[in-house]
Order: sequence, then structure tokens, then C-alpha cells
Amino acid sequence: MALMSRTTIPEEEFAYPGSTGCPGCGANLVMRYLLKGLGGRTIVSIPACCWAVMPGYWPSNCLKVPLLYTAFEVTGAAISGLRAALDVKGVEDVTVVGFAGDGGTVDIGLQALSGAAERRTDAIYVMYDNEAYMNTGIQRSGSTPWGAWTTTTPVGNSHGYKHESKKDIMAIMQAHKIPYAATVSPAFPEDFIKKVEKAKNIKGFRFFHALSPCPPGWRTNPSLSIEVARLAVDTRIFPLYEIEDGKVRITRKGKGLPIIDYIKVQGRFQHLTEPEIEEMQKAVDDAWILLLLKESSGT
Amino acid sequence: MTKSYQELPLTPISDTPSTINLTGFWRVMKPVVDISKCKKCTICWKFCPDAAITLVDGVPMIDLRYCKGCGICSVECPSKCIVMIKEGSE
Amino acid sequence: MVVASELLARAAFKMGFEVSSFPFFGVERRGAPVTAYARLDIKPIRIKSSIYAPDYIVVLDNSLLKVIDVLEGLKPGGSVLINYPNGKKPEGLAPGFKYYVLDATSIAAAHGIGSQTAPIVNTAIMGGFARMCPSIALDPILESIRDLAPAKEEENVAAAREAYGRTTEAVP
Amino acid sequence: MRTVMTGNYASAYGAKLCRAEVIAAYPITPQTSIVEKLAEFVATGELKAKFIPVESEHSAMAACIAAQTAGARTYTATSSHGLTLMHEVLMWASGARLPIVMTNVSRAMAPPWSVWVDHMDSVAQRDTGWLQFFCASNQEVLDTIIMAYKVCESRGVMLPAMVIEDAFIQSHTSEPVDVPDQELVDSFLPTYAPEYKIEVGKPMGFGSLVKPDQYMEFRYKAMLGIKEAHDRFLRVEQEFKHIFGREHGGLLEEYRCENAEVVLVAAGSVAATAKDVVDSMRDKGTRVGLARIRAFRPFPYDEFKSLGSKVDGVAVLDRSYTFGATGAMFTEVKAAMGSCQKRPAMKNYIAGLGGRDITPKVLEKVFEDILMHCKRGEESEVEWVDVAGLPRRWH
Repeated sequence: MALMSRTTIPEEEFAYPGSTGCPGCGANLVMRYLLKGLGGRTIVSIPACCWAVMPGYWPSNCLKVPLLYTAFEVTGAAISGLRAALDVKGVEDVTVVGFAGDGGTVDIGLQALSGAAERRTDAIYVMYDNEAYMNTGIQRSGSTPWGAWTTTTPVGNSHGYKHESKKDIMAIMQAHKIPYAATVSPAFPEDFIKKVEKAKNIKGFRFFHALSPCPPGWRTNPSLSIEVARLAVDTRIFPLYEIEDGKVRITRKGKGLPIIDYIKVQGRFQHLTEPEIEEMQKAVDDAWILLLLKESSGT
Repeated sequence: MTKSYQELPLTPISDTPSTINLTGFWRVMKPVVDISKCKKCTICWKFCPDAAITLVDGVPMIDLRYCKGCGICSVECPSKCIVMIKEGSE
Repeated sequence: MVVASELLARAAFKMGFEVSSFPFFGVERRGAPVTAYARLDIKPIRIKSSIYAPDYIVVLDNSLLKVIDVLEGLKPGGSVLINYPNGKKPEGLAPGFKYYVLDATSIAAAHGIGSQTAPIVNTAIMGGFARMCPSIALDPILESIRDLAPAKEEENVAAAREAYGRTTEAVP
Repeated sequence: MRTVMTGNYASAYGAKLCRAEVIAAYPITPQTSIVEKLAEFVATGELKAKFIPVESEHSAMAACIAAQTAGARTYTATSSHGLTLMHEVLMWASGARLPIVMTNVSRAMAPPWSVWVDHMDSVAQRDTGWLQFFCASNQEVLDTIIMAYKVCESRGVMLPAMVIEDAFIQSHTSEPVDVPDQELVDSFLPTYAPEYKIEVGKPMGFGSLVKPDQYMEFRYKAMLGIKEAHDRFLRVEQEFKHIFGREHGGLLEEYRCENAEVVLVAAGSVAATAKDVVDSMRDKGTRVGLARIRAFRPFPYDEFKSLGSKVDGVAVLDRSYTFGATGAMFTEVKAAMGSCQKRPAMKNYIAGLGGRDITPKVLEKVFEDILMHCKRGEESEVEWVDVAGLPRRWH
């Protein structure tokens, strides 16, 4: 058993093999790490998204916790209802989780999310961010980054791609004055699970923004899902930080690699010209400086 | 097999582990572990999206009934002890 | 106004009547003219349509007399109660009806109900109604006021009681 | 205790007497006093429940769905645009077989903006798998909520129900209502104890993806549920009568239909007014009756079929309109009576949209018109009642 102690994350599994996610799916890892951090006294609510399909067709469930499937836009409301029912029945020590994709969070589900956060609903909301409507076949969402190809931001003669920047969901959540919000990455499971364990012991509305590499949607090799997630942190496109009671703390500074390292491995950015990449680099640099300022100023 | 309506619950309630889905059939490339090179770092286990790797004394056992052959374990293994080979090429 | 019709319905209910009371179903903001209705009967009331030919009309705000035909639909021989300043006689009252006047505004103000500039006359006027309408007694009106008043119960009761005594018939 | 209250308070007292455990609601005219009253009950501790002040009607229903799945008895209330915003999740509630009970204060749809009664909102939800009960008095509103929980929570049914009050005409009209004792309601309605609920330690997924080879069987079961609701409702109402001493007439209340030449079919508050009209016309020797639709879903087909073979003419008053077809109630009544041996003459009257008052006079004219219609032996038709610009005068 001594050798077992070499694992750097909890060994207990709350996921069965046989999920019907794509090979190399980041969202599978996000769920796997989340449940390792939360444990078995957890109820997960899942709206329409890849994860509504990944547990498998009825009667298959790839998780060892109960799941409530819901309509697309209702995650915030569903976790409110679950929590209310548990409270009224006197069931304690259960973590209620809303687990939704980026479209179901920043677009169609934003209203219910905002409502649940404003009501201080005692629940954890996880947005696994694959940066487009992947379940329906790679259509742009409000969380798709600037410059990315999707099927609804096609690259043609007029040089189309997404010309709008990604919604800053963390800032939106910070504006709701929730007690805890954090970004997490499947490439850094120790950081991920540490944050989950911390959040588990906080009461009120807690939010996770998890980057979730998607090989079909990002046009990446499935074997590179961890590598690409790691590069997102190291190029500071997706910095790892937490906001606790309004205070920003960066948990991993990353290497500060040029963003070209991140985008060159992804087919969805292949059309970008050098000036466009420079523009993107500048936006990332500016955002990083802003984050550093937020951290140093305690806001 | 389609179940008769009498056999079904009122609404689809899934209570069967997903191990009924033998997703190993999806695989194009297959991981092969050279145990002699394994340093028991458990990184492959940690990063497997499908929870298809179990550790036996720290050494990975890949359950090929479920492994979809994504190759993350092969890329992430610091000892380079997992190689991906074309399915059926042995 | 809505409270007045609710008071009437509750008082009549206490006296053993079947009742139905409802506001005019509008979306008016505070201050706009409003209407409310009540039906009383000895048998269950099933009719749900509006009231077009009342037996009694109560006018809480006499400035409306100049603006709208408040007597519209009143049955021949029907009765009208008007909140009117003391000592003044309403002019131009159509013949064929019975008129009662009451200075509910002054009474409400004297009892400190609402503000001095905008006294709330709901409760006082219903004291007057008990005087006008032989089917309705004062006591159940006072009881209903106690049931419904959110504050100043006894002031409201005293205002209604005083109004009952100070309601007079006016001859056109 | 008999007291005076509005239809909205009758709804709130109904939910309280049924000990709703989770209430999620969003305000909309003219439903607001229901949720205000319930929020007050919860705040004062008179009702041990969780009140979730959600940010939309869609979320109200979604929160009820989640709470009910976790084993709590839930209640919500809405109206018009709120109800239609819920449409998607109404289907979810029935598909998930959750016996949620909701009051809908039936109100017209915009544009034109209107806060007044018609049944467009309710009727537009007829295919959602909800039981739908129209009420004609505030007493019936309160009683139907209690009965609805009992019917819906029975094992063979397990579907949600909508109890419908007419905007303002019921929601804001005060009438005498007998509020039953809590102990009596408790003896009638047991604690909600579903066969399955979501709970830790049981890793089940509720509402998962089903392939085409299995989907229809689940739908078939839901159909059996609403079919069962028909007989169950009749039994529950008899049990209700035994305990509370009153009933409201089954799924289709027949009022003075015996030996009637023609009957008026109507739902909601107008059906109460129509009883007065039937009485006065009967007093004058005209053989008329009223068939009041209490349950629009499940629709009382058998009741209508047997009624159809007893009368010469049927006037169906719809307080809504199905564009490109006829009034929805007319469509159903016609379908039910289509297989009668002797089919009665039938006519559809579209009336009272957007709060247009339906007076006794209008109803008398409807009766007179359907009597003429029978005599002339005309085929069915649809007539809009009291529309300025049309030749016929209704007042």
C-alpha cells in the first residue's frame, strides 16, 4: 500500500468507465476531479450539454452519484429547487452541484445562474468550458474566444471567425459578490481538487470555471488534451486563480509562453494571420496585467 | 432489446453503471505499456478521461474494454513507457 | 375604494348575506379614479359579470361628479352616498334618486386616518353606508374594520361610528 | 371556517392546507396576491416550507421540478405570459411524472397587452401532459387544489395539475369560502411519498437520454397516467365529498341538462353566470342546460358523448381561439359527439376575449341563437360574439 500513497489526488473514483464522451474529452476529467474533491454525498444537476449524453443512454449512468437531467437553461433554478427540498426535508451534508457547459452558463442559462447566485443558493456551480456548443456540433457561444473558427463563425473569403471576445464569466460572478469562485484546469488536478475541497466547506453560492479541451471542436489531437490545457495556463490565456470573498489570488502564474504555442496546436485558430495573432497576444497580455492588478489591489 | 412498457419505471431513471458500454470498440490506436520502464508515478491514471486505468501496486492496468485510445497517457507519461499502436497491428 | 367594497362585503357576510365584491379590473396607478363593486343576496351569488344597474352608489371623491356620470345605471329610486364638505349642498342632482351626504374627509382627518392633506375615507364612508342602506347595520361594519385595518383600528372604528351619526339626507 | 376571500387567497390557502413544502414563484398580474400570501405564511411560520423567489416563471417551474424530484411537495402559481414562458418545462414536469400543482390565473396573451381574463394561455398548454381544471367559484379553487394533489400523487397518475382561476373575475373577487380544518385535509391527503426520488447514496440519473427503441413506451405510460386520472378524479371527489360535505360535479358538471333541448358548454367563471341564465330561461319555459367543463385535461369524452345523444343542440363557448381552426373546446366537444347516434346541431361561440364581459344578456342570446340553429338544421359554424363591426348585436 505504500506505493499507493504516490498518487497526488484522491484515489476514490466516482466515475465508471464506459462514459460516452469523445476520446480525450476534457469534460470527463473535469467531472472526475470535481467528484474526487467533493465525495459521494453529492447530487449533480446537468442541463442539455455534452454531459447530458456522456453518462450513456438509459439505463446507463457513468457516475456513482445521483444525477438530475434538466432543460438547457435551468441549472441555476434546478439547484435552487434541490437545495430547498433537501433543506425542507432536513437532509444535511449534501453538496448540490450544477454542472453545465459554457453555452448553458454564459448564454441561455445566465439568467437562472444569476438568480441562483443572487439568492445565495447553497450550491456549487461548475461551468465546463469547451468554448462552443459542442454537443450540437461546434457552434459559437458567448464563451468562444476571439479568433476561433466554429461552424457558425466559418472562415471564408471575407475571413470570418469569431470577432467578439469571450464573456468574462468570472467577472460576472465576482459582481454577484459570491463567497468563492475559481478557475480550474484538467491539466492541474492537484490545484483543481484543492480548490474544490476548499469550496466544499464554504456555505453559499460557489462557482468554478473549468477549461475543458474538446478535440473535435478545437481541432486538436485527442492525446494533446492535457497538453493544450497546460499551454492555456502557461500562455496565460486561461490563468488559474480564485476569488475568495471578493479577493483575487492567482494560484499558478504559468510560464508566460507566447500564445502561438497554445494556438498552433489547434485547428480552430489555423486561419489567423500574424497581425491577428499579435492582436490576440496583446489582449491576453492586457488581461494578465489586469488580473495581477486585481490580485495586488485585493479586488 | 426494447422493454415492454410494463417493465419500465414511470420515467427514465438510469441506475446501471456505464460499464455496460464497451467503449473500447471505438478505439483506433491502442496503448501498450512497457511495465519495465514504469516509474509508478501514476500520472497516466490521473489523466485518463475515462477512468479506464487502475493502479496495481502503482503500475497502470488499462482496461481495454473501455479505453477509447485517446493517447493522453502515452503523451503524458514522463518515462515514455506507453506507446500507441494501431489497433490490430500486433 | 377597493377596501370599502371589501368592508361592505364582509359586513354583509357577517349578517348572513351571500356576498361578492370586486374592484374594477384596471391597471391604474395610485391616485387615478377607481371603482369597486359589491353584490349582496340571500342566496348564493353565481353571476360573475360586472354590475351595470346598482341599487346603491357611493362616491368617495366628489370632484368626480363634474367629470363623469357617477349615477350611470342606478336603478330608479336608488340611493347615492356622496362624500361632500360639511355645510355645502351638492348642486345639479338629478331627480328620481335619494341622496345622502357625509363629510368623510373631515372625519377621517379628525381621527388621523391617512395624512391631513390626503385622509383615507374608506372606513368613515362605510359608516355612512350603514346609515343609508337599511339592510346593513353599523356593528358588522365596525367589526369588519377591525378585521381589515392594518393599523389604527380604533381610530377607524371611531371614524365610521361618527360618520354614521353625521350622514344626512340631501334633497335635490 | 367560512370566511370571505378572493380566488387568489383561496389558492394560497389551498396550497397551505396541502402543506406544500417548496414554493417557487415569480410575480405576474393578476397572480401576485397568491405568492404574497404564501410568502407571508412562510415568513410567519404558519407554513413550514421553503419559498424560492426565483427570477422567472421558467425558473419557478424548473425549481419545482427539481424539488419535487427530491421528494418535496411543490406549488407555484402564474398567469398568461408567465405560463407560456413555462411551456418547455411544463412538458418536462409531466414527462418526469412529477405531481406538481400550480394555479394559473388565466389571462389574455399580448399583443394587444391585456391583463384581463381569457383562456388562451391555459388552452395553449393542453398538450403539455398537465391535468387542467377550470373553476367557477373561489370555493372550487381551494377544493380543487386539495383534490388535485390527491389525484396527481396517486401511483397510477403521477402527473402535474393546473388549477385555473379567471383573471380578476375570480382572482380579485371576494366570495364566501369555507376553509376546511387542517386535520381534515391531513386525513384526506397523506404526506407525499413517491416511489423514486433523487437522494444521496442512490446513484440514479433522472430523465436520461432514451433511444427511439424505447421512447414510445415511456410516453405510453404517461398516457395511461392521464387516462387513469379521469376515474381517479371521480373517486377522489366522492371521497372529498364524504369528508368535506361538498362536491363540484365531476369532470363535466351537468346543470339542468335533463330533458334539455339545447345545452351551453363553457368553462370558468362564465359557467357560473350561465347557471343563473339557465334558471331564468327555464322559468320562462325554455328547456336549456349547462355543461360545465371542469377538466379540460383529461377531457371528459365519454360524458360528452352521452350528453350529445340526449340533446338537439350544443353551443360551445370558447374564451380562446385556435387560429386556423375553431375554439379548442369546440374541437374536443365535436370530436366527442361525432360518434353519437343522433348528432346534435353544434355551434362555436368565441366570446369574452381579453376581459370582454360576458353578461347574462349575451348568454341568453347564445341560447336563443343555438335554438334557432337547431331549427334551421345548420351545420356547425364559428361565430365571434360581440365584435364591433360585425352585424349582429349582442346587448
